Amino acid sequence: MAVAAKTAAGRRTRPLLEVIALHKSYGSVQAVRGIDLSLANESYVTLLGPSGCGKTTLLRMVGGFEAIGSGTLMLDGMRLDDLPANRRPINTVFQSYALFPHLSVLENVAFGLSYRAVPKDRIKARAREALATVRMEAMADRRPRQLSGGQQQRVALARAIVNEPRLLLLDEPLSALDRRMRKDMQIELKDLQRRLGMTFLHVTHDQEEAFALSDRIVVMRDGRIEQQGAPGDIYTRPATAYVADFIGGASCLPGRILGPAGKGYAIETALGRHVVPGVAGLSVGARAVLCLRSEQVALGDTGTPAEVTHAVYRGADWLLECVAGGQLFQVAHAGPPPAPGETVRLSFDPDRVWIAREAA
Amino acid sequence: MAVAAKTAAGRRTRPLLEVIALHKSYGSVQAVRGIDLSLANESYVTLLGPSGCGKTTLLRMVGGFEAIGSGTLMLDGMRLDDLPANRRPINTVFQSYALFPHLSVLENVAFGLSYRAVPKDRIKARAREALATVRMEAMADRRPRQLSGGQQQRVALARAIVNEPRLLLLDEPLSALDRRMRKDMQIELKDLQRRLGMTFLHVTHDQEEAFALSDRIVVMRDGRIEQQGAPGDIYTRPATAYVADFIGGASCLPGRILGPAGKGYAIETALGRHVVPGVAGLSVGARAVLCLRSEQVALGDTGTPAEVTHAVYRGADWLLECVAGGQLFQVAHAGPPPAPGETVRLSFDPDRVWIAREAA
Amino acid sequence: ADAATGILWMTWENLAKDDYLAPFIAANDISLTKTFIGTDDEQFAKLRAGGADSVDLITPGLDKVEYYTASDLLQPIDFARVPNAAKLYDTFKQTPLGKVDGQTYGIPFYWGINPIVYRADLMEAEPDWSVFFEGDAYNGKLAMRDYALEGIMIAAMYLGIPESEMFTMDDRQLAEVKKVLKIQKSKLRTYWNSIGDLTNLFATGEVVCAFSWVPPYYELRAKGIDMGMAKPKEGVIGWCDTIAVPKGVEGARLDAAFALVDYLLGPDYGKMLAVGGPYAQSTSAARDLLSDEQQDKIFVKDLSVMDSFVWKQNPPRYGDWVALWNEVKAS
Amino acid sequence: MRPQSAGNWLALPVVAALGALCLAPLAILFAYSFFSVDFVTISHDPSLKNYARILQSETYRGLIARAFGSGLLVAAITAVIGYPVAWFLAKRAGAAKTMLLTLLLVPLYSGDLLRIFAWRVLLGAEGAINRSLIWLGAIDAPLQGLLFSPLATHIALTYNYLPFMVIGLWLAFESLDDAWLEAAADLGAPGRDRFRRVTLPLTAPGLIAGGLMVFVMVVGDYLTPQLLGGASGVTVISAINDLFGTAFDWPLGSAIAWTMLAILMLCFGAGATLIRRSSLVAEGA
Amino acid sequence: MSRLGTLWVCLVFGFMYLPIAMIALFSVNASDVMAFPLTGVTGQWFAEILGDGRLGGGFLTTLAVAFPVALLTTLLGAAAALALTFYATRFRVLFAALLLLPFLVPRLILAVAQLILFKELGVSRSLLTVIAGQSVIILPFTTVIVASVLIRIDRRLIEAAADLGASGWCSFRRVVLPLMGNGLMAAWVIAFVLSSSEYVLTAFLSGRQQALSVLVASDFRFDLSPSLNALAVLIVLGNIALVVIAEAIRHRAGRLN
Ligand SMILES: Nc1ncnc2c1ncn2[C@@H]1O[C@H](COP(=O)(O)OP(=O)(O)OP(=O)(O)O)[C@@H](O)[C@H]1O
Ligand SMILES: Nc1ncnc2c1ncn2[C@@H]1O[C@H](COP(=O)(O)OP(=O)(O)OP(=O)(O)O)[C@@H](O)[C@H]1O
Ligand SMILES: NCCCCNCCCN
Ligand SMILES: [Mg+2]
Ligand SMILES: [Mg+2]
Repeated sequence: MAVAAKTAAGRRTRPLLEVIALHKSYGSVQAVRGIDLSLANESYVTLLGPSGCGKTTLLRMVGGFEAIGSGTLMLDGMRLDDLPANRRPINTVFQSYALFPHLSVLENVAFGLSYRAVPKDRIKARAREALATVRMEAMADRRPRQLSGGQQQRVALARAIVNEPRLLLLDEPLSALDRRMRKDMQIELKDLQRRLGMTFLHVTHDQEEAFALSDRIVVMRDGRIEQQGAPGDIYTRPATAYVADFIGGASCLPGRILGPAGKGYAIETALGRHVVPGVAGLSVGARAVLCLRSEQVALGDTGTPAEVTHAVYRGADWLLECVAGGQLFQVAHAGPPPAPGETVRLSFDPDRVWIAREAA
Repeated sequence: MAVAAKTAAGRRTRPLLEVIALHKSYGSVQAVRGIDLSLANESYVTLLGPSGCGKTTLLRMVGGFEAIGSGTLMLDGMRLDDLPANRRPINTVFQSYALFPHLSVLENVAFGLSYRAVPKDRIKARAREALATVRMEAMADRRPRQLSGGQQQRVALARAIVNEPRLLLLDEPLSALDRRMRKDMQIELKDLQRRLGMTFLHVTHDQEEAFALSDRIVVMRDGRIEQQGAPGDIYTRPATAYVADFIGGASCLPGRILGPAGKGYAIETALGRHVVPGVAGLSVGARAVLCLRSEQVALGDTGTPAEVTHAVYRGADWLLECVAGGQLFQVAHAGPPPAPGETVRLSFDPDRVWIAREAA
Repeated sequence: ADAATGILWMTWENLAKDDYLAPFIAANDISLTKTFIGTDDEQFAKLRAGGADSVDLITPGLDKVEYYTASDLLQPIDFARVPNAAKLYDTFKQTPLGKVDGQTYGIPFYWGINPIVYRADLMEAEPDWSVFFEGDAYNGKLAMRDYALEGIMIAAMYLGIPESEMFTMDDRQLAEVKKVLKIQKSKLRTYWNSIGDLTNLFATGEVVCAFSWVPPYYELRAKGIDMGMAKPKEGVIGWCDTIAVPKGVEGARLDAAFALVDYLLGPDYGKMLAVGGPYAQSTSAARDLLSDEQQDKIFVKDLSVMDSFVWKQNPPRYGDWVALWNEVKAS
Repeated sequence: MRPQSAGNWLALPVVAALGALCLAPLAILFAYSFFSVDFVTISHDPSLKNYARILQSETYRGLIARAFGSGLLVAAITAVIGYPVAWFLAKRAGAAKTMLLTLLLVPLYSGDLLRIFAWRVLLGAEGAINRSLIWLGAIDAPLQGLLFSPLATHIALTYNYLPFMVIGLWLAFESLDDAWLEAAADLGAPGRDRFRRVTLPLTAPGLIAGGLMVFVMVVGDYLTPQLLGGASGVTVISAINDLFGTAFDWPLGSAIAWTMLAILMLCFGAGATLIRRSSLVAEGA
Repeated sequence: MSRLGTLWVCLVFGFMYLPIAMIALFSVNASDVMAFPLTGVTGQWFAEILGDGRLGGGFLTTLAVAFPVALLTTLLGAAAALALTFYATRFRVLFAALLLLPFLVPRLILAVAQLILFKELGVSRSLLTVIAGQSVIILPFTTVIVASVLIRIDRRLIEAAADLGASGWCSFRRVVLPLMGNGLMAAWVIAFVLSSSEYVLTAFLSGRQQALSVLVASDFRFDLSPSLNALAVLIVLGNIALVVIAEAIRHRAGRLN
């Protein structure tokens, strides 16, 4: 009893996956250049980062398809290095799907189940359930090439989740789906992860998806991790201008720290001095940026004058681009948009904006 | 002179592409079931629709890769039927990229230019420019398999746009790109289309993308067109519950038309009677739906009581799910969210919501 | 200079060694191309299918000439242009083989016997045909030529069927033959197909005794292996190859062809063939130029040996013979 | 581009060549197969006698069956031996690939006959293998059955045609995408199953192509059995050769040839269906 | 797996070179009988072969046949494979059956039948008839090889090429052709091997010029001279040298790039 309890506790506290100082090069291309990451058991972690920053490479090393350049991978406290892909309790939704062309949709999904302790007569039924989860039960007998892009992607998803692995790697698993279907799939994924206590490492380009699903978001840049944290932290308290800009597209106004003030710092910018909260550890005189998100900037009768240069319809509202002091600001605006060329006044609430480092 | 003017005028008014009663089946699967569509010259049209609704199939018929089931395609007033793909002044960004594995990135992009009236010595330079447009100039000498997913997609984009065709077909050309890169590419595409007077037919799952780029949005469903119109029309005046839900995810409250009233109709719903504008042609007693978008519903001290069931973080705000009268409502809420289980009051401005048909 | 007349001779490789022909080439303005035969039958098939006229001279077995004449592939020999033919041994002058209506189509050219050759160092006593049909001592160490005609002739000789009946055996006799040939097969290491192959089998010790041609006997003795050659009392198979001129060869090529025929029956060639082969020419042209020993080697010292030969003939039911032979091999 | 008409044009020269140099000769043979022969005269009275003779002859039926059996056996052996080699060449050889492929084919240039005699030196009673085994003390007396036996024939046939199988398979492996193997590994399939469930079905076109070539060449090879097979080295082809050459029974020879042709065409009809199936599979790429 | 694979490949290559090793051994063995025990070393056989103009001529004749045959059958085989797969003709099944025919007929019989045909047409035997006859029997091999590559080429690439304006021919030249390169190379090499080792058809169809395979076969009939071993060793070594040179050139070209 005591041992079991201890193990359970150990399990709960020990991270499921630990990535330590991981590197990988393809010839002269350094795809991953030193990643340290630890995934708590039963957590949902998403990986965000620009095209080509090394997300797929990282996932492929964890999955066991790419030899590690240098560094260590530990799963459940054990080194993964020598474990071949098929012996890792990990499944992957591949960015390129990699569906078996010679098997039907159902056979594709059933493939992995023959390697789990699933009774033979249950395999087809389980595969059908997984297909139902991705709304593909009607196409069980088709070949992959008879499916549309989004349908193929859903089969790839079903093929991985049906195995209920300890760790599920998802490489842009919903990119080919329409918004509604994507929402449905997000709910299914989250539900699956909670119900079965799986751990997900999910690459996505959709920030809403990242926010909706994740316990933690990891932002990558150029083969490194730029920042990681809870979704709220990443959004409201970005560590660097890069993160602020990449996540949610903040306008970053460069400035110089004058010194600690209030809950944050006093900062001098082209648009005047402001007292604003910010990342810890900025010293006096340091260069930093003031991050303003489009919904944090309001049009009004007072504030900095700015010229509207562009208005983009977004359905629910308009996104205005305004220039003030040579700096571009994005403003979310619900009403009918001012015409380009018009002058407006911009204001923000200093307590809701944020000061971030200029660079990592 | 007179003739030239007439032609120019003719060109301006005659649609570039006309799709008439187009059908296509694969065996027993009816992928496209009667599409009529006309693309004005120099317009930007996006195609939205759920996975598997026939978007790719439509594009493939226009491009000349799939034989027409039945119906007609006219380009510039001439039948396309017998024109082979390589003689159509059309280029395509394929959903599956279809990059040539044996050619370098640069050679892939230069491929089509040798069939245009481009001087030999300009070909490489033009290809490099196109690569710069998609931010891929640094990888000109790589092979496609040495690229990340998003990088491959950008090469596919460059390979098509470099030819500056009359009509460009884009099948989810930005799906593998991160938000920032996608924004940049959207701007480049729009710019290209305007500058060169091209016509774009663009399939996307990203509604923001559709709103930002399009002159017209075509919503497909099950091989048919459900509604087409300007972005604002589609969003604010959806014809059917399906469109209202698919675009922007409105909550649709079923009801019965009591009769014309004000600028719209009086409608009876589970949450009472309302007078609200709506689609033309609804008769008294007809079943219809009241469409409420998340940003049109506000939390307040007055209004219909509802129970909060779920709150999803979206960065800029929270999306609340509330149940009132057995009906699910989505509410965009900027402040800290009420806890699930709490009771709130929902209200909306009757002039800003909309009545749509129950089905097409 | 005018181009030399070119002629093509289809023949066995070791009859057309360059040095055998050098005097002829030197004396005539003729360029000679040789194409080599795999088997007699291949030669016939090639001519029969492909037309005769692309070759100027061929080398069919005496018993096979009939095939060619029946297929109308040959022209008669013009003896006026082959003075050396006058020196043909009587046997060859008189043989009805190679002739139709008194005209000669295949002129005998050289001849010999097909004896049993064996490794004297590995065998107790000189064998006769019975070694291929009785006893166990040499099981798996014997070889037989893969050739229906000779294979069946030997079985017939072993069974004591006289030469007069041999080529016209009836069903009952053929059934006997089949039975003993099946016994024979069980004793063989292999059937051989070319004499080079058999020589190799003797040399490597795979085979100690075989129905053979003469060359391995001399060749291997020259290498120091103690070889024996047996001429079984039941009968020895004799053979003779002819030289023949296909139909359609005419003009300068015909002249050149006959010049070569005459040379082949003459003393220069005869001597070289006797020494190098060793084989006997069908004429006496070179006989007196040879030592006794050399004459003995090629059986021309005492020509009466020819009388004991069983000459090969064409059995009328040859198709059945071949079928029988294949049946035995496939059994 | 109209692929169908392009296809017709592409097929045209091939059809012309085959029509003139294969179909026409075969038609002649077909006609012969109904004739009969009297010494060297072919009588042009058509009859089915030759075919009746084949049906009745245990010998010819047996030889045909044996040829097909050998063809299948050697195709299977070369497939088993060649499969890992082809895999290695396509997936592991890297830069050495072309060189290894050529080195695999180079022995074929030494000529059939010479190699057959080399096998005799290897397999003979006094040959290299027997001597080595005796020297090692593995045996006391030479193994007679190594040479002039079906074993010797099949060793040499395997040797002769292995490179063809490897080439066929290598091409199939070249177009096998590693992504599918990765996916199978990801789903837990151990190497054995990745092979059985993914590699094998996806390289089936190569297996069929290679198998076809090897099968046909083994059926047609009479030299190797003749020179290495011993007293039982007869094959249906050498029997047909005998009929054409020795016995001058072209009609019966033609009839046997056409019988084999008919059976083979049936087999290949089945094979072609398989190829078509597996090519459907392969197009999924 | 990889190590096991390497081991297996070594074994198989060992097997492939076992007879070659024997041939090499006896090409320098003093005795002219190919049998153990070995009797001493000699260069006699190589001297003999190098001094034999007849075999040299035969070698050239073989090349004069094998080069055109390999070229012709690779081209025709590629055309046939394309007509079977990529640009499938409507008569595909019939066409495939026709292609298989020469595969299925014993050589000798086809040779006889072709000879009859040439006779009827009044065509006399020459290297041209050898080339024609060999091409027909080798064609199915090259077709099968090229087709097995074409089957796996992604059709979407052809669509992409057409989309970019490439006509059928252009998309063939710029996309299909480079992607079938491996297959063409393999087909050419196989055709060359088959042609240069073909004996039966060559013997039947050739006129005055004799290819090496025919000469070697007739030499063999009478005496298995070890000089033929020397010849084989020279051919094998020559080929290996060609490979090594080609590799070296490729390497240098690769470095320059
Ligand atoms: N070769 C085929 N055989 C049978 N059905 C097919 C084939 N290709 C497509 N389909 C079916 O036709 C329908 C339309 O496919 P299409 O690819 O046009 O969809 P789509 O709108 O592009 O979807 P997505 O957004 O997922 O790419 C789908 O239901 C698909 O399953
Ligand atoms: N085989 C390869 N050879 C050389 N470079 C490669 C190879 N594979 C990937 N790369 C490079 O490594 C970097 C990281 O690639 P990776 O696929 O991990 O990116 P990613 O973050 O998944 O991008 P995306 O969002 O576009 O899929 C990229 O710059 C890519 O070009
Ligand atoms: N050295 C040449 C041997 C020729 C033997 N000829 C045998 C002929 C049988 N017809
Ligand atoms: Mg990626
Ligand atoms: Mg699609």
